Amino acid sequence: MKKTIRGTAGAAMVAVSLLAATLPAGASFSIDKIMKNDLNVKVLPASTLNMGGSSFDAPLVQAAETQWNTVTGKAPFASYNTSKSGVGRANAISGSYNIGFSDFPLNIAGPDVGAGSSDPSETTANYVQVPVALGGVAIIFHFGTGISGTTGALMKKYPITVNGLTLAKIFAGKIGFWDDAAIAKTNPHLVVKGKFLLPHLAIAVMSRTSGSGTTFVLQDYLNRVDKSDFPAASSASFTHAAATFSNSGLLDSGVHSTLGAIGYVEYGYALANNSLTMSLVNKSGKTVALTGAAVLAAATAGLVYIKAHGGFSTAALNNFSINNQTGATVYPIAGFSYAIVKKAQADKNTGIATVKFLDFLSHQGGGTTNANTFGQDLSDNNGYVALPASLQIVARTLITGVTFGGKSILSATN
Amino acid sequence: MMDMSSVTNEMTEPFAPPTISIGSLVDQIPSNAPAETVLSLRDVAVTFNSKVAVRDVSFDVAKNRVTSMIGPSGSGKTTLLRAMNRLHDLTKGAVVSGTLELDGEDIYRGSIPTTLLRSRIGMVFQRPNPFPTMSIYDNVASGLRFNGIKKKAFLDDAVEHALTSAALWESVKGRMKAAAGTLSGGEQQRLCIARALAVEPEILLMDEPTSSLDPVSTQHIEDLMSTLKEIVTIVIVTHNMQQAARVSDDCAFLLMGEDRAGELIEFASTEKIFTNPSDKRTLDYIQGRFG
Amino acid sequence: MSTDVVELDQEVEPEDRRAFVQRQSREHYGRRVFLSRAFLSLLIVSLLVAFIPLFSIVQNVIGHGWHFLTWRFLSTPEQQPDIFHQSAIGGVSNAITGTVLIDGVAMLVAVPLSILLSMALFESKGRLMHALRLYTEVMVGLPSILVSFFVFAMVVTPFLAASGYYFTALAGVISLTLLMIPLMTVACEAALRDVPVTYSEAALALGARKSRVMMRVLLPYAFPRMLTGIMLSLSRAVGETAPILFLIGTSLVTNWSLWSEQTTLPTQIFHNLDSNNPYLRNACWGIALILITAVFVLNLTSRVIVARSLRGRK
Amino acid sequence: MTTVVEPSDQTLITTTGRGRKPSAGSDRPYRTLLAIVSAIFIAIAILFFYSIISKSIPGWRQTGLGLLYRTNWNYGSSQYGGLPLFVGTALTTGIALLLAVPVGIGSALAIAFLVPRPIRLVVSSVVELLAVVPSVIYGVWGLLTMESFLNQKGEPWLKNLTGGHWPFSGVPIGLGIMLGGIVLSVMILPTITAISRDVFGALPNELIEGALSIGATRSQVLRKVVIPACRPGLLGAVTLGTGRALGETIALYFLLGGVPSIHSLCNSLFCTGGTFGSEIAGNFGQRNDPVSFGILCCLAMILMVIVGAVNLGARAIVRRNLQRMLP
Repeated sequence: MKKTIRGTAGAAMVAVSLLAATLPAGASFSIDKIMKNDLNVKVLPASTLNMGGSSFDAPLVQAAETQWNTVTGKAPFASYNTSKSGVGRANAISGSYNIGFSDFPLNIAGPDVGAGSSDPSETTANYVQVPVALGGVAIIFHFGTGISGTTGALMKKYPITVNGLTLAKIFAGKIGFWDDAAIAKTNPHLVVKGKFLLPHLAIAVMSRTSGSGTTFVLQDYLNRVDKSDFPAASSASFTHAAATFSNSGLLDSGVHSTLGAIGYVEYGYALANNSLTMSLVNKSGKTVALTGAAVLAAATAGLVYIKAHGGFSTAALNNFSINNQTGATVYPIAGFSYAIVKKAQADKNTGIATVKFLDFLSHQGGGTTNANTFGQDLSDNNGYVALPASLQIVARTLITGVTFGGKSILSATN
Repeated sequence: MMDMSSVTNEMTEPFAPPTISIGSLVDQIPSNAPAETVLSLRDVAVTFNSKVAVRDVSFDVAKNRVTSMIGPSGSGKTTLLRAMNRLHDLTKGAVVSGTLELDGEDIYRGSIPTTLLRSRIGMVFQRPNPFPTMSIYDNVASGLRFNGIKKKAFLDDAVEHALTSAALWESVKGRMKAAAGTLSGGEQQRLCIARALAVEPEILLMDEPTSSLDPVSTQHIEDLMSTLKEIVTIVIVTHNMQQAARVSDDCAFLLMGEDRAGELIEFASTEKIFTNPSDKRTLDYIQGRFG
Repeated sequence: MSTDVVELDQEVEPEDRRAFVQRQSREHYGRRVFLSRAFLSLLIVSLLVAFIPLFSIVQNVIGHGWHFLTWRFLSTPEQQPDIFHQSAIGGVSNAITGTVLIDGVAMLVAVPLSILLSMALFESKGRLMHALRLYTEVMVGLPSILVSFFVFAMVVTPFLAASGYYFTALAGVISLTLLMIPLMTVACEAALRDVPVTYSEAALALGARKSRVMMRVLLPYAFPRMLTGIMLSLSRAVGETAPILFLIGTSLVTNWSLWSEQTTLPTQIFHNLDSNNPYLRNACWGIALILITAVFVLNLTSRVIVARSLRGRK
Repeated sequence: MTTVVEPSDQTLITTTGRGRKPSAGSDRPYRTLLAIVSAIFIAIAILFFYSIISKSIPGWRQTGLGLLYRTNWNYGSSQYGGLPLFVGTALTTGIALLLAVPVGIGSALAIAFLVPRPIRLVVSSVVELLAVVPSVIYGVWGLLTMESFLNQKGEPWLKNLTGGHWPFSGVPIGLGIMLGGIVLSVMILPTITAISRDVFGALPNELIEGALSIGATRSQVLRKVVIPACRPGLLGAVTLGTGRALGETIALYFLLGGVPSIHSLCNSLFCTGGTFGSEIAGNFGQRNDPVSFGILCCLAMILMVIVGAVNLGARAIVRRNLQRMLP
């Protein structure tokens, strides 16, 4: 399994180089400069950073913390507080976390900053949101012993495939049974002599509790394919869920212990657990299985889309999504996970530590020695797809926006 | 069969204060007529965890008479009394040896089940112990109900009969549904007597039944006993010699021996014990030399 | 003689009545004994049923937990595993130091305050003090998470967070102190009230001041019971998760600072159980075994203290 | 819990008449110290209630009384209808009581009256130790042991029992109201057993002997005399257990899953759910502004009122009962 990821990452590097060539000259840092170790991490004031939030980011950030401590010889971190995106967002705003992590940026779902906020002067523009991890959402399901023999063998050979609309109807509770005609239509190999092989089994939708970033990414996708059932994306739990779970582990075991269950977990989680995942029909009408390459393809296509819609600008937040991109190899449910920090840092030393770590986290150094192993070099070991190089450049631009006393911290310290 | 006319007359008439006056001790002692034995004790000993509490007691309890057990504290009166309806069965490490026969049947090794035995040998305790959550009626009827008797007509009749026998009927007949706790201490003790009588025991054991009562209530209970013995044989433990002299026909005197185990010193008619005891220790006790 | 006769004739002969009752008793005896045995068996069964979950908990905690009782697990700090090395979870030394630090400091603060408060409650009368006593007694039963709200709203937000300290061991210490004080106060006051009135009256009759009576008579006599109450409160506080979970954060390094984030044994169990990693979840058993041992040791020690002191007294 | 006559009333008078009269100011530092300590704690007590109530005001302002009756609860998406939480709290506590009360009182009877003395000590110590097992450990046991048992054996069996009809309809997931209720029952069982045993132990022996001496069987003594006489004390024990069940947070956070629609909550006990405690534990981390923290404070306030009332009730019952039981 690990090898495949490494392979994927290798392929990604090629793709990245290609993509980098197509990028506009607007970015102030070149890929060459990143590849050289220009992260001057030795110049680091003593300061403790609080971090936490999305469970999706947890393994990557925690690995990066350990690596950071090795590279810098300092241990300025309290550990990553794993919970869910909502917690990361909330604590980034309240200041409890110096860096909060969320699978969806501020102000996309819920009035985190702005309308519902207590301080009306607070807006999303006061925050910098840096994409730090890339992943897809795996659709998992369970038939248990309900399926065996020919059907089981056929299912192993040809993964169950659904299109976006069918998936939306399932999660909206509109399609109640596995032998529904809509499911049969996208699984012709499971139709033998005009009879659909999937059993007449009720579909039990398993949902995360509210505040989950994974839920947001999935609902954002469902919103794009079925506006009538999902008029807006949110991180709230699915209304028709048979059960709701507070984390992916519980949801996974919930799915695997329930006949006819369907659920969703992060790509890395499904990978680590070797879970059976569904294939999806993407926007271009192609059936795509969930792989690292398919997620990377989504990101690559998504970046072009984001760039075309104003880049990672807090003014054009709604175009941050890379769900439902066009392309033959694109897996349609994917998203970045974001690090959220305050734009104007209150404390100089904390500010320096914050931007240094963010920069470290969002870049690759090559990963050949301790000294040049950065955050994104740890991706493949932790079940992520490394950020495309173009995005690494974008990330640095974004990090440069973090200021202390009106001056960019990163520019000042590099 | 006994002539019950005097008793039934009293039952039907409203409760009247007892007419028997309390004269000298000797006046009160009835004549010593020959009587049928209902409970016989032969070499009865009680040990707790192999420590002897009472040893080798033998005497006969005569039918329709009041037998009292007297003696200083520690002489094993109550221990002996509790052996008579097998209450020691509850205590771990208690062993009753010897023979206790009820109507010729061994109560420990015979065929009488303990629960049935206890409804044939009832008991009244030092402190009134009515069931606090039950009404007066339910308290009296409880024994019959425990024994499986459910017929309301019989219960009503039995409750009235038992309360009348306990000289309580007149004062409570209007408030049978009232909680037992609303009665005074003396009334509560008479309620307990009625509760014991309702199951029609052959013997009623009384363990210092007046020790927690005031003098007036005590006198009520004592007066009651002389009528009660017409229908039930009574064994009473008392620390009060005058009481024993007033109410009992036969008397057993117990004393703690050298090894702190209670022994039966003398058993005779109450008249003999209080006028002409054969043992010097009995005389000393009666005359108040110790105890 | 039949039942009918008894029903119809109010004037029943006593001997008939007795015969009737005894006959009825004998008739019903078999059924009553059967019912009695059935009921008593039901009670024994319920006792056994009550022991099933206990047995299951003990069996699982020990069965799954004893592998973790290695020096390595106890002496290395927690480590966050990456997704392909899910078993690299480290140990619990950070949680052990955190627990000792937070519970230790909280106890040091709470013990003198609780004893003083119990003395105040013991000595005083009046409506206000009655209300205070009611408050302490009610606090004992309230959900412990409420203390967390209080500390967060009254200490963390206005003071600590304003200086940049959002998650600190200090907040946890304050929270546990506030949790322990009612428990300890109620126990200590009960201990003081347990001292026979004659003792203090004798001392007062000799002309002693109330403060001397308290120091020389009441406190020495009540001390063993107070100590028991303190140990029991401590054993409860050690196992508490809710009042500190959202205040102390987590720490992957072993340190003794009150101003840094800390992990305690219960919060580590919470975070491990909340994780997706099966190895972290399984390690909950190991931490639970350590925690449960600590709680039981504290609890049993206090029982021994009480048994000893009472033996000397009677 | 018994009230003891305060010695201070009489003793104050006796001290004043002594020959060696203590000087008036000699006790002053002591009294001042105690007064200061009392003042501090009175302040803390006031602040405690003030903090929760005042911080909940933005929450109430946001939700109005709808928090008490509306049916949509989803903290993450700012839907604050608390009815599902009331239902979840009632259901879990209800299941817990249904299981724990008969078993708890039954085993207390067994311990007090049936078990031989040497074993009795061991058994009751074990029960008391169980009462101090931290709730997070019950969470571990519930999630890692009971969850799979319920999911694979318990819930399918229950479902067969009613043929898949209410209250055991729906999908047997493991996690949910049923699991929460069962683990809660295990948590409150030691409390109920230990207090009930104390109540039985305080019963005067004469009542039992009185019943035995009129021919009651042992079970009749227990059923007809002991249990009715101890009813107020048992009620106190059950009420204290209820208080613990209502206020549980951490364990239930793991065992209940999350709050679904009220519709599915009413349909099946297998469904996931939430209580006031579990939702506070699950969302405390998400507080970021006075409103979202205020909503949590509202939940805390509701929890405080419910549990406080239950505990005050228990306290009153147990006190009165102890006084009544002394003959």
